[in-house]
Amino acid sequence: MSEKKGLARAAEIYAKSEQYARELKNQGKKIAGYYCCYVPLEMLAAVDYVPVRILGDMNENITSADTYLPTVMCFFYRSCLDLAMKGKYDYLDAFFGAHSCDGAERVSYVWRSYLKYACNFNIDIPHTVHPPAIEYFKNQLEAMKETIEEKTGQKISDERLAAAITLYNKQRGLVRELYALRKADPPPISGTEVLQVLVAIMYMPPEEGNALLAEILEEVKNRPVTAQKKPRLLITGCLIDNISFTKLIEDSGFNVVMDDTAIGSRSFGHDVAVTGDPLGSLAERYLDKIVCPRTFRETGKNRAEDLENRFGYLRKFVEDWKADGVYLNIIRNCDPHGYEIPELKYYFEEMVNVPVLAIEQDYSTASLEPLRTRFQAFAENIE
Amino acid sequence: MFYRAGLDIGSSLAKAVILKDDEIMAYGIAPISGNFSRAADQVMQETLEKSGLRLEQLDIIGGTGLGASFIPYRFVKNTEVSCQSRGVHYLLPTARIVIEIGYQASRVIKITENGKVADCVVNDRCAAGSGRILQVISKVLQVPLTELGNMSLKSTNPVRFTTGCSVFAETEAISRIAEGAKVEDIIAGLHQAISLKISGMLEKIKLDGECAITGGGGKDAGLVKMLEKTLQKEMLLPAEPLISGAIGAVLMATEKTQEFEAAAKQEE
Amino acid sequence: MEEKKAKKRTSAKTLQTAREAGYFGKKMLANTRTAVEEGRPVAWSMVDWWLGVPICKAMGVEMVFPENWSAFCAASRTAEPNLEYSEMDGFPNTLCGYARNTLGYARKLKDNNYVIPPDSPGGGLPKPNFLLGCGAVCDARYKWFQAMGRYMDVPVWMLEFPQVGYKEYYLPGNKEKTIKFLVDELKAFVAFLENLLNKKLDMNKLSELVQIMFQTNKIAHEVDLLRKAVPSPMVSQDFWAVMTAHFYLADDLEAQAFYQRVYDEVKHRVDNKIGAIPNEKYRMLFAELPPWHTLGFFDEMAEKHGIAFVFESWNYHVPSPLTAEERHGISDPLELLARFSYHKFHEMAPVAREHDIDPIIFVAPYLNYVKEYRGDGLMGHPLLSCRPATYTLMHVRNLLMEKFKVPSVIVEGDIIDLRVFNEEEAYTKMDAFIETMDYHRELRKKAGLDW
Amino acid sequence: MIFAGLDIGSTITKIVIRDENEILAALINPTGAQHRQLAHKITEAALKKANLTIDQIDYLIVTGYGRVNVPFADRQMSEITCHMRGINWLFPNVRTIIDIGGQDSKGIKVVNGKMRNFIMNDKCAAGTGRFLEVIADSLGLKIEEIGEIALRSTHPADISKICTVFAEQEVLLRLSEGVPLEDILYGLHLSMAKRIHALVGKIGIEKDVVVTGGGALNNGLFKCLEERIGFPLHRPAKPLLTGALGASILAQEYVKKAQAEGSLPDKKERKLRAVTFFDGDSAETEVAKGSG
Ligand SMILES: Nc1ncnc2c1ncn2[C@@H]1O[C@H](COP(=O)(O)OP(=O)(O)O)[C@@H](O)[C@H]1O
Ligand SMILES: Nc1ncnc2c1ncn2[C@@H]1O[C@H](COP(=O)(O)OP(=O)(O)O)[C@@H](O)[C@H]1O
Ligand code: SF4
Ligand code: SF4
Ligand code: SF4
Repeated sequence: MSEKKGLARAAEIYAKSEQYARELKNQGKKIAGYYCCYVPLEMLAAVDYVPVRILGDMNENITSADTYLPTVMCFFYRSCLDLAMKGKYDYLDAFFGAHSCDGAERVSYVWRSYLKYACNFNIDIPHTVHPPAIEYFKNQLEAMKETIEEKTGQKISDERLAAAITLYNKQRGLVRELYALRKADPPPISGTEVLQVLVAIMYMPPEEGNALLAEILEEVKNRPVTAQKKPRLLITGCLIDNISFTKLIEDSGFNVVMDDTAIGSRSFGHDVAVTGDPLGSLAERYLDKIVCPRTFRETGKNRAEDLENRFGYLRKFVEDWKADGVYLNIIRNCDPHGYEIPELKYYFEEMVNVPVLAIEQDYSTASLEPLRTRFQAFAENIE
Repeated sequence: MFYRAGLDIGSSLAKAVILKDDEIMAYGIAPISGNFSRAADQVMQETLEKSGLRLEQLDIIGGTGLGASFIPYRFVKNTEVSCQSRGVHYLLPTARIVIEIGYQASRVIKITENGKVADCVVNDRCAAGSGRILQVISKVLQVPLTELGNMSLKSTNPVRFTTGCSVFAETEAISRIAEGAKVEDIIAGLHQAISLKISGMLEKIKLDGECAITGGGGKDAGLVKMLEKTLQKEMLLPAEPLISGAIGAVLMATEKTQEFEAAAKQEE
Repeated sequence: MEEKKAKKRTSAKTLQTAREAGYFGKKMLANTRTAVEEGRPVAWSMVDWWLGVPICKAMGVEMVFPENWSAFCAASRTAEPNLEYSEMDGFPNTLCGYARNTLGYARKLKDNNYVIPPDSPGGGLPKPNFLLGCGAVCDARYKWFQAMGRYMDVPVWMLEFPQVGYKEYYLPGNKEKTIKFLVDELKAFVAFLENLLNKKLDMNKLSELVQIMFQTNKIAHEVDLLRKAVPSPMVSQDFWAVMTAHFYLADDLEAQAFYQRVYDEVKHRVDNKIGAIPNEKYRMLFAELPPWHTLGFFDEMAEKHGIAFVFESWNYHVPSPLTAEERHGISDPLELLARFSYHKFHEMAPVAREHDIDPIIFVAPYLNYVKEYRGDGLMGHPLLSCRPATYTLMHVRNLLMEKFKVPSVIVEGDIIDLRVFNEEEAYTKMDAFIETMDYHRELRKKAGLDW
Repeated sequence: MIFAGLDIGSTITKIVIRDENEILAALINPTGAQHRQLAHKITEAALKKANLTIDQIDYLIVTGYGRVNVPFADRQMSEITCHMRGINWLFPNVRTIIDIGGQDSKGIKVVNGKMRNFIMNDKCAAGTGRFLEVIADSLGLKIEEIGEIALRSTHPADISKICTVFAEQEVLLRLSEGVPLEDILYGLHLSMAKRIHALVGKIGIEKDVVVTGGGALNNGLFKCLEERIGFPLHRPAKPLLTGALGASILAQEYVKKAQAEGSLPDKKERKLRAVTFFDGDSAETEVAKGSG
């Protein structure tokens, strides 16, 4: 790939992520594919795997996956498996699935029933954050560690793990710094650009990703602001991994300023504590700190309290990033997010006092255009 | 001499075929035009005429299709999937996969070496991927159905449709034209949309062995080419793709009659 | 709505005992209503494969199962208004039909100041003291109950239920650590209950219930074993009727006695080679959840084609009893429960390992059943509104074909929503499928498979 | 000041020209294949009727499915906002709007004149105006008459197929079976009303409910909807025009707001140009004949 810098480089890696990963592989790197934000990347980086986030492709018609999966399941993971069956992930040396939601779990099992990799582990993630659950999750990570050590012949020593933790904490910190810049009105970086950056670093070795992030921070701070003031939008819900989507939203009259999604703040929100028990810290951060509807939190004494417990962080997002509206993104057939639609709407509309647009979408660029009217109407309503 | 007839009263066309022993003597095709029994009768009379037979000379009549229950004679009724598999097997014995593209429904059938159904995928709730859109678009663009294929083959840049719905595809095609898209690209785009839908169905049963196209879609050279391109496989094509169902209806009816007679004999 | 003619069961020989089964569903519902009148606690619970329910029972809590009640609503075709209610509140209609049915009902209950609305199916469910969700198998099992907070304002507890792939299952130490986790979680649950209900759990009482439960499940397992007989002594239609007794009321002595009678009747049939359907020509398996609103379909298939549905969804079936070895030296009833439920989910790990496939649940059981029950085909019933029981159907279908040359027919439908089950279409598909089964029987013969 | 709202729907194009107090001209015409060309023609015709010239329009908002391609409009707005504004102006008490258009059906929830929630069906033709158009077409009937015919039914037939294409065939089957036309049509309207009810039900139906869009002109459908929903519904006298009306009101509000802030809104160059799309264009539409 060319020698572009900063945002331009991020945009390029985003656009050619597969090619980029294959080039890394040709340079002799080992590539580990992983599902969702619950797989501790530190453990992969500790044996010099380049962790690559498994993504779908909204541009690609889902065909091959239909042999293995029914049409009623989450379109995102259907798309991921479809790509895999078409050979687009055949460069992987290792594969890490996770029981983040049922869809993810079943797909990773189906996946590995047909495609075999040198190293393979599925993490069962408990659904609560009770102390025994964190202990259980730590046991799972222990088992994952043993599997990796056995398959790669390398030891994941506490030192290597600690170094990897530092590296990723750095990365998360840099991303948060970038997010903080978006508090300005108008934001100096668009939602589309941010998405390109995040996807790019999810394909890069962490050191390189960090270097690129630093470069980008400088660039964004120093370039003239060209964006117009527009209603400010917080996106929450299912992940968005394609810029056609963010473009559509921003073209319809919004500035996307903050998100609560898996390719976004959920992946970069919290650091891993540096302690003498790295696995324990990892378990804590990944199970407890990531806030995702797939994890059950105690419901508390009454409903208002429960809602504030569960969604309070979103209120802070709205306040800190001065969001004028919330887009609740639901990929069709997503259960964890689907069950929360009424609660979230109620929370934002009645308790935080900010309007919400909820859309169930099909994870396909072909069906994006009809959504334009909805975003436009939503923007017009906020003005 | 053994005369048998099969009728396939589909959703847009009525098809009839008469076999003399195991040879096709004559066949006919007539539009339904909103009246199933009239179409059935018309196509039957036409075919009888061609074969020089009278109705009474027929030993067995088999029927199938959406409107089969309107066939105004005594006949043996059969399911469409089985009829297609028998019919295609009769015409193209090496085929193991049948892609049938009809007016409202498309089907993919896997057949055994003796023409029985080994598996099938049917698109029966949503008409996306069926042949109806071709008929509609030919009317809208004033391109005869028979010309669609040639037009499509000229296209270099098929339009990508954003809708799957076979009704909205019409509206979308029209607005694409308004935006300046070429007619051949629109038609090729529709062919592509149908092909993708079919290839999705095929994924469910795996494409191995020779593959035949039948039903009205088989008449459309552009669609056939596009399917070959999408599936990366050459297709077998019956000389007359419309009548395989009717042939199957004869064969199935014969099977059933024989079974019935055998059972009757046993009881005696 | 189209009213299908109720088909008379003419030829299928329904079990005598199956006709008594309806009593148990009603008993469960009535028990909770009496409990409320008497001021005793009530809970709505997810199916949790016998993990937390006996504990609640030992604490004097009456349990009802919204899944079971929703199936009842579907069968009596009374679910539709509830579905509409839940959609109106913004729940997507792709969510679990059982969930939408009870969410709609819960809203009505709330609107009615928690007095059961008079027209409620089966007499309705009373307002619970708490909700018991479960993490096994399905996200809806806890998201649904969490969402119910909208209407109920009562605490929700979530039982953990680890489920791992076969490779992970066989990692050294994994199983015992997991059991320990389950026990710890159950202890936390007990603490929650004790705190909520303000009383102590009586361990002896619990032990007693666990023993009853094990015994009921043992009988149920033996009935399952009997069903391997040719001709099949009992078909799915009957199983779905009698299942309530072991699945939901395993700790109930009356239900146990009933299941014993079921066993006796099935045994009698096997001994005398009496088939459940008159002319068994094909033996089919069914996966996963049935169209509760149109069970008559199966009788029709039996009559028309001689199809006996000989075995069905793994999840309704009990596992084999825990071995003496596994139980050895364990007196803590919590640990026994943990082991039993874990056993239910991982019992088929050897099958998964043999074929190098995953997941264990939902897939491996069918690879086992198809041989044991000599299945000629599988009817897969992908549900519009339940993904957990649908995710793996295509996978199962591929595997049955690849490993055993057993074909599957896929008929789309739903557990609740009768609008999406097209009977006509289902009949057509089955007609064509008969040929498919004939053909594969020959293939199996050629391949040296013995059925 | 003069304001205009132009609504280029998937099926029908509408325009409303008003001054601050009253409607000066309103026209309705089929959209056909050429949005842009028609846009300028219908605008011309409406101007003529109002005795105005194009540069006398102070602000023009375009909305509807074909809104993206109108070079002389000052601003585009979504049809959701425009319909809502138009209806809200006619029916200040409205809480729920049901808009049945050619390409989609919508439900809009209104609270204090603001959109609170909305829902749309635009993936599948079943449940939209297209559904009835296709059926009417295959029966050789006019879209205007099928609703009335349906109302003559005494025993509505059950139409089980949802898909437009499958329903079209089912209708033919039923006809062949000898089921009377009016019963079949009633069944179709009922099934469509069911779908729309289910769609709008998702955002909660609260009184007052106003039905608008071309579908509201269909008495059969309107009655079926009332039956399904269970209480009387309202509809404007000219349901086709509410989008264009709303657009013209929004135009006025927009200008007023800008003036209050001491600025003038950006205006596009006002030149009506014909844009040709393809040669041999035979589908020349006659402008200015509808009334609505
Ligand atoms: N010559 C042709 N070229 C292209 N398409 C054709 C031709 N003849 C028929 N068709 C298509 O085939 C369809 C009818 O196919 P058929 O298999 O008879 O369906 P059915 O059995 O449902 O009536 C028509 O709707 C039309 O779209
Ligand atoms: N006189 C009428 N009677 C019944 N239906 C009508 C009539 N006029 C138009 N329609 C229906 O209205 C639809 C168009 O409505 P409209 O609101 O203009 O939609 P759009 O804005 O998408 O063009 C047509 O599809 C047709 O079904
Ligand atoms: S979109 Fe929902 S169902 Fe899909 S992977 Fe994400 S959480 Fe799971
Ligand atoms: S999308 Fe179109 S083709 Fe499909 S069901 Fe709807 S109307 Fe029919
Ligand atoms: S398994 Fe299916 S039916 Fe059961 S609760 Fe989950 S989604 Fe509902």
